[in-house]
Amino acid sequence: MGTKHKTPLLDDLEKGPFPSFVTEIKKAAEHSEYAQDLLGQLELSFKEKVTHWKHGGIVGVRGYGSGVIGRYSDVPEEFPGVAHFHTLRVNSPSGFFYSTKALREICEVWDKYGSGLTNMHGSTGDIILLGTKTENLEPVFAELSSRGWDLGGSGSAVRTPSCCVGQARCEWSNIDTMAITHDITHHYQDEMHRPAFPYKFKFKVAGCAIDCIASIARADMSIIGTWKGDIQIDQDEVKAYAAAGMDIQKEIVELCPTGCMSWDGSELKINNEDCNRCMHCIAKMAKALRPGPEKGATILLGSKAPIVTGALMSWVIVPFMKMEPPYEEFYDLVDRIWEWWDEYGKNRERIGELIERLGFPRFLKEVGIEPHPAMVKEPRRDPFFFWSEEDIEK
Amino acid sequence: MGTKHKTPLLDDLEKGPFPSFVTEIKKAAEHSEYAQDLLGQLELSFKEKVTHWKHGGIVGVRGYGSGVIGRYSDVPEEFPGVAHFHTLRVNSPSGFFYSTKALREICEVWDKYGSGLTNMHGSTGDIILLGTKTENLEPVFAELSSRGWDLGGSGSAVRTPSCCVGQARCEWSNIDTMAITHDITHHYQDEMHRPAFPYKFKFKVAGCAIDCIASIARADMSIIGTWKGDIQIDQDEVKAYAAAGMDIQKEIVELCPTGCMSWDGSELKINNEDCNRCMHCIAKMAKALRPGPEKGATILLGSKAPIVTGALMSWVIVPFMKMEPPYEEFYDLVDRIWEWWDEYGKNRERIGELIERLGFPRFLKEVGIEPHPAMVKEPRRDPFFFWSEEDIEK
Amino acid sequence: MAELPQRQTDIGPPHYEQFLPPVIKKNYGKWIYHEELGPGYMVHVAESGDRVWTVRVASPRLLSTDTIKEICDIADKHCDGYLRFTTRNNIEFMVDDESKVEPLMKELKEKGYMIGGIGSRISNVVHTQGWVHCHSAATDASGIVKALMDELHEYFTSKDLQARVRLAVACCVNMCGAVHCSDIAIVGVHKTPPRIEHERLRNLCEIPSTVASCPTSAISPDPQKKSVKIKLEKCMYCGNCYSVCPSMPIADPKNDGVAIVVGGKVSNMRSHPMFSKLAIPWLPNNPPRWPEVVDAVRKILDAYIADARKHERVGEWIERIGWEKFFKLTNLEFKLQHVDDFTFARETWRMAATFKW
Amino acid sequence: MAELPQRQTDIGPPHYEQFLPPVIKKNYGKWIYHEELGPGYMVHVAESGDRVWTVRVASPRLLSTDTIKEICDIADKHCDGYLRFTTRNNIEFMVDDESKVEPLMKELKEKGYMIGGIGSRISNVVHTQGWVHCHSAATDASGIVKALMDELHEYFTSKDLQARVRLAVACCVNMCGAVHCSDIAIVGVHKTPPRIEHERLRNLCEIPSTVASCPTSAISPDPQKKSVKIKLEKCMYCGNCYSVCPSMPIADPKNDGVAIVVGGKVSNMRSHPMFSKLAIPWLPNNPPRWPEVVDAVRKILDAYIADARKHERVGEWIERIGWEKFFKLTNLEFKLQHVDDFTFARETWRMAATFKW
Ligand code: SRM
Ligand code: SRM
Ligand code: SRM
Ligand code: SRM
Ligand code: SF4
Ligand code: SF4
Ligand code: SF4
Ligand code: SF4
Ligand code: SF4
Ligand code: SF4
Ligand code: SF4
Ligand code: SF4
Repeated sequence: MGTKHKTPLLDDLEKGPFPSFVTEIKKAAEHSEYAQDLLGQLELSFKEKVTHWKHGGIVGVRGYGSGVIGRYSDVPEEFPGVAHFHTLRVNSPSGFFYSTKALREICEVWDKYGSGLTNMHGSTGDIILLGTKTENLEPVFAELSSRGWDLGGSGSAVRTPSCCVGQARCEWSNIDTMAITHDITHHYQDEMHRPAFPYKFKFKVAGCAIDCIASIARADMSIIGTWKGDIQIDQDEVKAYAAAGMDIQKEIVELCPTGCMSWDGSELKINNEDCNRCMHCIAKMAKALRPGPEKGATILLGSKAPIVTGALMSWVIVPFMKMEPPYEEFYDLVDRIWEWWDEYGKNRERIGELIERLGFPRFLKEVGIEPHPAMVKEPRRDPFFFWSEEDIEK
Repeated sequence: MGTKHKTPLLDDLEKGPFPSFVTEIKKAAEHSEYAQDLLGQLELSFKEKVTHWKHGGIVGVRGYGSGVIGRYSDVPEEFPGVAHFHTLRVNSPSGFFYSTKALREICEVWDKYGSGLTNMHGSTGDIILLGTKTENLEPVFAELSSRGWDLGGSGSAVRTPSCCVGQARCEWSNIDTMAITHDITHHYQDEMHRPAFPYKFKFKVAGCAIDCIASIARADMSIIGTWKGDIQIDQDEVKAYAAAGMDIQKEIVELCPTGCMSWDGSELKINNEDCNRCMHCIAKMAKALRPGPEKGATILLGSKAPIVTGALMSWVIVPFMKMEPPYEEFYDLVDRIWEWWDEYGKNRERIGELIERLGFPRFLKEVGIEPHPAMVKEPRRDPFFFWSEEDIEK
Repeated sequence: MAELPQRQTDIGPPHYEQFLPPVIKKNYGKWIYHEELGPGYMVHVAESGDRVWTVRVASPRLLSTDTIKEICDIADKHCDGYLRFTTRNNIEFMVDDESKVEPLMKELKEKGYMIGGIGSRISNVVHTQGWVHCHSAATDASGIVKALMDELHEYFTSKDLQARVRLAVACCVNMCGAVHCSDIAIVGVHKTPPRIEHERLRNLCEIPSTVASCPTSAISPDPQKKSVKIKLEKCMYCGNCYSVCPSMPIADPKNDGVAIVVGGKVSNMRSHPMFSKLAIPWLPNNPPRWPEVVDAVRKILDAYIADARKHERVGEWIERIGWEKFFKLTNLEFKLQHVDDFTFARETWRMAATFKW
Repeated sequence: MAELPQRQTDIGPPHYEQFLPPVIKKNYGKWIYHEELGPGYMVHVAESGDRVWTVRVASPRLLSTDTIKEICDIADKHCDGYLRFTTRNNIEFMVDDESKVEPLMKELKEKGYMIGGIGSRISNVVHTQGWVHCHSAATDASGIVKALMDELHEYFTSKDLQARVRLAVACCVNMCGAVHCSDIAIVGVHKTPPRIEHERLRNLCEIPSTVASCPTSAISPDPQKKSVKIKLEKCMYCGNCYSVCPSMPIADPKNDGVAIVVGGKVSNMRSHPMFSKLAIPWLPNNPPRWPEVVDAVRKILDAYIADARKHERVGEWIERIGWEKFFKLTNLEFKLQHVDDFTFARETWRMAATFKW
């Protein structure tokens, strides 16, 4: 095979030090017609400055409403290899660890039925198998699922949960992010594969407030590990950092957002009552400081991209929850939230948008969550608020 | 005369160290039936925990649409003295300075025709003559206007402008607040007395960012003095403050919001490029520091109380304007703003609310004001914005 | 009415210059610094070397002409016949010589005037009409101010605070006082929806503007009754409909009361101006002395006094410690009502995993 | 299809445990600290004394199976057959002995892999499909990323910065990347309204949901045409209608382009998470290398490098100096488009008299 289209514009992107996606497509084009025509169509887009994909149609695998993104070329005559070019979203394992054996198996299937192109990974965290035709969807699914793989979410469903590396390789993880993510994923298989929600729902799990999975920006529910109790200080190690040249006053104490630290040149003190667990001091002095003893998670709700009324970040709805199997309290909460969303949510209305439309206090009341100052940056300003019957004197 | 009603609840408020408004009403009640019945009705309100005033009717003086607030009792049989109890808003002089002669004249008129009760001053800044009946309005107005006084604003009109004491007694005033206020008031007599706007429009003038007239919270247009150029430092006086015990590092340098100051124990340095003219250092070291040389004002627009969509503070629309007679640039700006408000404003829609509804960029464009970063705390976040024909390639 | 003098219109207020004390007039725009000499007096120094001493006294704002005449007497005696009011309704007497200060202050004290309010203290309470003159009032204003200042007067006359603490009272959410940007403020609130007097409404009110007045769109036309109806669960008792249509009275003696808001400021010093935020959604109207309200203000003030740093306004203090800590230190309950669901609610939610236990 | 194996459903992803390198599995949850050893490798130390060295390499994310197989070869050779991807799509190779690091890195370098991205640097660019696979794209994503990283690769491989600078690219305002909370990000934007294909619309789209899709209520039904119409002056080209209704294409090669947003962050370290804000409303699509875009990012990055303090993220830097200074230092023009008029506009206006000249 080889490249059958001239791609001068794309070729330019093979130059330069950073690894080139064009080279990747060309590699695949060596043995895939899909990839060859993808090159061609992409060159056309680069030339014309416009996409050549049509609005996706509904395609999928039997019994599932999700996991496949349908995609058709608007210039199929020119590029028949991408006339259909659907992607499969394969649910990645928690933490994105792989054995080479498993990866090779996926490659094998994909070389057989698809373009030989992937995204490792999609922004949500799926393994994206990039481009095949409709009739190959079932075979790919059969091959993969028989080897232990399943599809992730798409459409108005639970989307593939993802997490930071957590306790697998990080000293700061207050929760077992990978176990939680795995459990959630398996708990909600039906909700993931058969879209029945008003819109998508994403879970992301981070082990601490550093949030290496960006959960606060892009998960309808963000689960972020935290602790209660005092930060553990090893004063000798603190001194070692100082001796090694760290300006503890300037780099640590003065950058503590709550101003709860002090350093007299030999002892580092923390007024833990005022600490908001931002992780700065701990991250900068990993050997000397460790999170406090009582571990759990803060549950936040609602983040999403700007469409329609502006981007949201997740905000606190449960300040502290133990996250231990079987996660009953957690699943119970999620179920109550979904019930409410299901009752009031409009089509294509994310949970955060719904709460915004109907009011956060109403959400709290109807879902049965106690108000807590941690939920707000500040209380309301304008004195316009509601009372219930029981608050009124008749 | 004397008190004709029993007022046990109000009497309690004659006790205690702070001057008592009840005592004031009683004083007036010595020679005014209005005041007597006001006491009676007020006692009733204290007892029943409810106002006894009816929604005001439209009353006023001939040729004016404003300056009088109509007020009627809902228990006129019991308290005939307050059956009508209208207030007159008399336009105070800039800066609230008075000669005793002038004050006595007002008292004389008010003793003759009114309750003998006043508010010095109303929240907008008027002299409030508190309570008289409809037929007395014309006489009060004739007596006062013949002595050089006029009514202030009410209704959908320019409201009585007011200002801080400014250059009359404050070393920091960058503009002549009293002269400006006086000029605006006289410039807009017609707009003040004959309501023709969508809603009220308030001007308030402060000499510096300390804003002793609270203009930023309660003026549709806030004029706040400021400067360009370097803060003037008298290093000897700085040292004198230090010698007198001021901790310059802690009280000044560390509280500077922009972090643009430094103090090495003998010299105070200011990186004026970074100063935002917050006035902290100047106010705390009045002898040592003085505002920079080029004086003018920042013009801000839009503050108001929370009804209907929430409180607004005024925000910057012109970063710097020289405020010197005849204030042409200023009046031209105001006229353009009013024209726009007049064209698009709904009934009872303040200028700030209108801008919010139609969009600040649109306001800037249509009123002809150049965008400037000083107008915003931060640029927009979501990338949803408009382009004009001239920005588009056809 | 024949004896009435010739009325004039649109003459505007008299020119301020005629009301300026000579020392002020002479040194207008030429002041170079000032010094606070005590809780109630200060001196301003001019380039010329001239000085003006100002003595400030409290006023209940609601003044009888008798009292005004009395202060005129004092000003005539000590101040060449001039005086001024401050933007917070205090009275200022100015003299041009140090020797005149003492006799002035002596007489003021003798006559029972309360000297103070200058500097980092509690100055007069900006407030509104209340039951004295407004139809819209959910509480009284003057009564609360008196009760409050009787309790806090020492912070006017002598004790100082970390910074100015500006108090304000507004008798309804129209907020004619500067409640929305005050350190600690009180606002009259309703707790129940307006009642519709259909008969009167038909004649008195315009239906479209009544419907339009409601910020939550709770009001809709009721064509059958030729009146309007209210979706009760949408009403947050703002009373704006009543402002527009008198046939929708909202006053309800059993349930009207006050809310306490805190942390607002106006000055740009150090920090930007701040809106007040809700601290206590509702306290009962208990005239004549509103003990629950006075207690609550005291509690908040005490927490501030105990914990704030020098020069720190209430709002700056709370921003530093965080609202979760504020509720802890003041021992106030955090309720559903504190959680914003109005126009800009979302900017108030804690979009961060960081907060204090 | 007879040869196909038995399909299974709802089995979920395989358990992660089987994919953990032995040293990770053994010390799971028992790590006590780590050290950054260079731009592209670090060591984590466990309670047991065990260590794991991680070497990170860049990836274009769009990977051919050939490349995946190649990295599998490397992992087989050096890492007992395990590897992982990071949340920003880099590839991580882990070894359990210091002696294995050198040979691993050597082979990676030989094979042309770019090692780096750890610590206060620029890591991989989170991005989206673009013209490679999406119908919605106003620009390409992979192309911009490649052009950008060719320019900035030194900040991946060697040079360090005051803090992490997270870059992201999204090809339309759906923002499948984390653009809305990135230090410097690029988002594809349209500049002209969608065109309505009335014929197709009738059959393809639901009118009510199409009307409802518009955030600015620019769309209304057009009963005559049995289609919809757009109030052009209300359209801000978000493309949401096109997401809902394929017969309203919005792509416009002449006017599509990208916006640059800055100052967002996700971590709660020191400061709370921040949204990105608009820095440049529009730059043209100039494939293959988008020189204007690359220049602009460079300009912003250079201003950051020149002025920010240690540990300060882009957003923290701008918060400290103020946006007015940001525009000055970057020499970017402040335009009408920067002034917010969307949902939460008012919270962005400068309600203060304090700003920098
Ligand atoms: C593949 C992926 C981008 C990528 O290159 O990685 C992607 C691709 C699409 N996204 Fe996305 N989104 C992807 C992650 C995201 C994320 C990030 C995340 O999940 O962490 C977001 C932002 C977070 C959020 O959910 O808000 C995101 C926000 C959107 C939105 C806006 C939703 C909103 O409520 O604002 C849309 C529009 C829609 O749903 O109609 C959208 C829609 C789409 C569609 C389905 C286009 C459409 O309108 O139908 C894209 C299909 C492209 C294609 O042909 O392959 N995508 N999308 C990501 C999924 C891969 C995976 O499963 O791993
Ligand atoms: C007398 C005064 C209160 C006082 O005790 O000092 C006052 C009294 C009234 N105000 Fe006010 N306002 C007064 C200053 C203010 C201020 C403060 C200011 O001007 O600095 C405000 C807040 C700033 C602002 O303008 O937003 C204020 C915001 C309102 C509002 C809310 C307007 C809004 O757009 O949010 C209303 C409601 C209305 O206009 O319908 C209102 C309406 C009223 C009415 C006319 C009641 C009504 O609904 O018709 C009150 C008449 C009371 C009476 O019977 O005497 N008053 N009002 C103040 C005027 C005295 C003067 O002229 O000097
Ligand atoms: C007389 C008056 C102006 C007037 O035209 O009447 C005035 C006069 C002065 N103010 Fe003021 N302010 C006056 C109302 C205000 C207001 C408006 C208000 O309260 O409604 C404010 C804004 C309050 C706010 O932010 O909420 C105000 C905030 C200040 C501040 C800033 C305080 C802060 O920490 O934020 C200063 C500066 C300082 O003293 O450090 C100041 C400083 C001053 C100085 C020192 C200015 C000077 O050099 O003359 C004056 C000394 C008097 C003093 O200490 O009270 N003045 N001052 C007002 C007296 C009101 C009263 O009777 O108490
Ligand atoms: C491997 C990875 C987690 C994973 O599950 O894959 C990871 C791993 C670590 N991160 Fe992270 N972060 C990873 C994505 C993130 C993200 C998410 C993102 O970029 O989308 C963030 C949030 C970025 C943001 O705020 O916008 C993130 C913000 C941080 C920070 C905080 C930086 C800050 O100044 O705000 C630290 C703390 C520090 O190093 O001081 C940190 C620290 C760390 C540590 C040191 C934690 C540890 O002890 O192991 C890890 C070292 C690696 C390093 O320096 O890159 N990591 N880190 C992710 C690597 C991505 C990559 O390939 O570059
Ligand atoms: S979010 Fe916290 S626990 Fe997770 S990898 Fe990052 S630093 Fe570690
Ligand atoms: S975790 Fe953050 S808030 Fe807590 S002590 Fe450390 S730096 Fe301060
Ligand atoms: S606002 Fe400024 S100029 Fe006016 S009185 Fe206050 S401190 Fe003086
Ligand atoms: S005026 Fe304010 S910002 Fe300027 S130097 Fe003084 S304290 Fe700093
Ligand atoms: S605050 Fe309300 S009740 Fe009080 S005077 Fe103003 S409008 Fe009347
Ligand atoms: S009180 Fe306010 S919220 Fe209630 S119906 Fe009237 S206008 Fe609407
Ligand atoms: S950002 Fe837009 S164009 Fe890019 S993949 Fe997502 S939906 Fe498609
Ligand atoms: S592009 Fe967006 S704003 Fe324009 S019509 Fe479509 S949905 Fe409305």
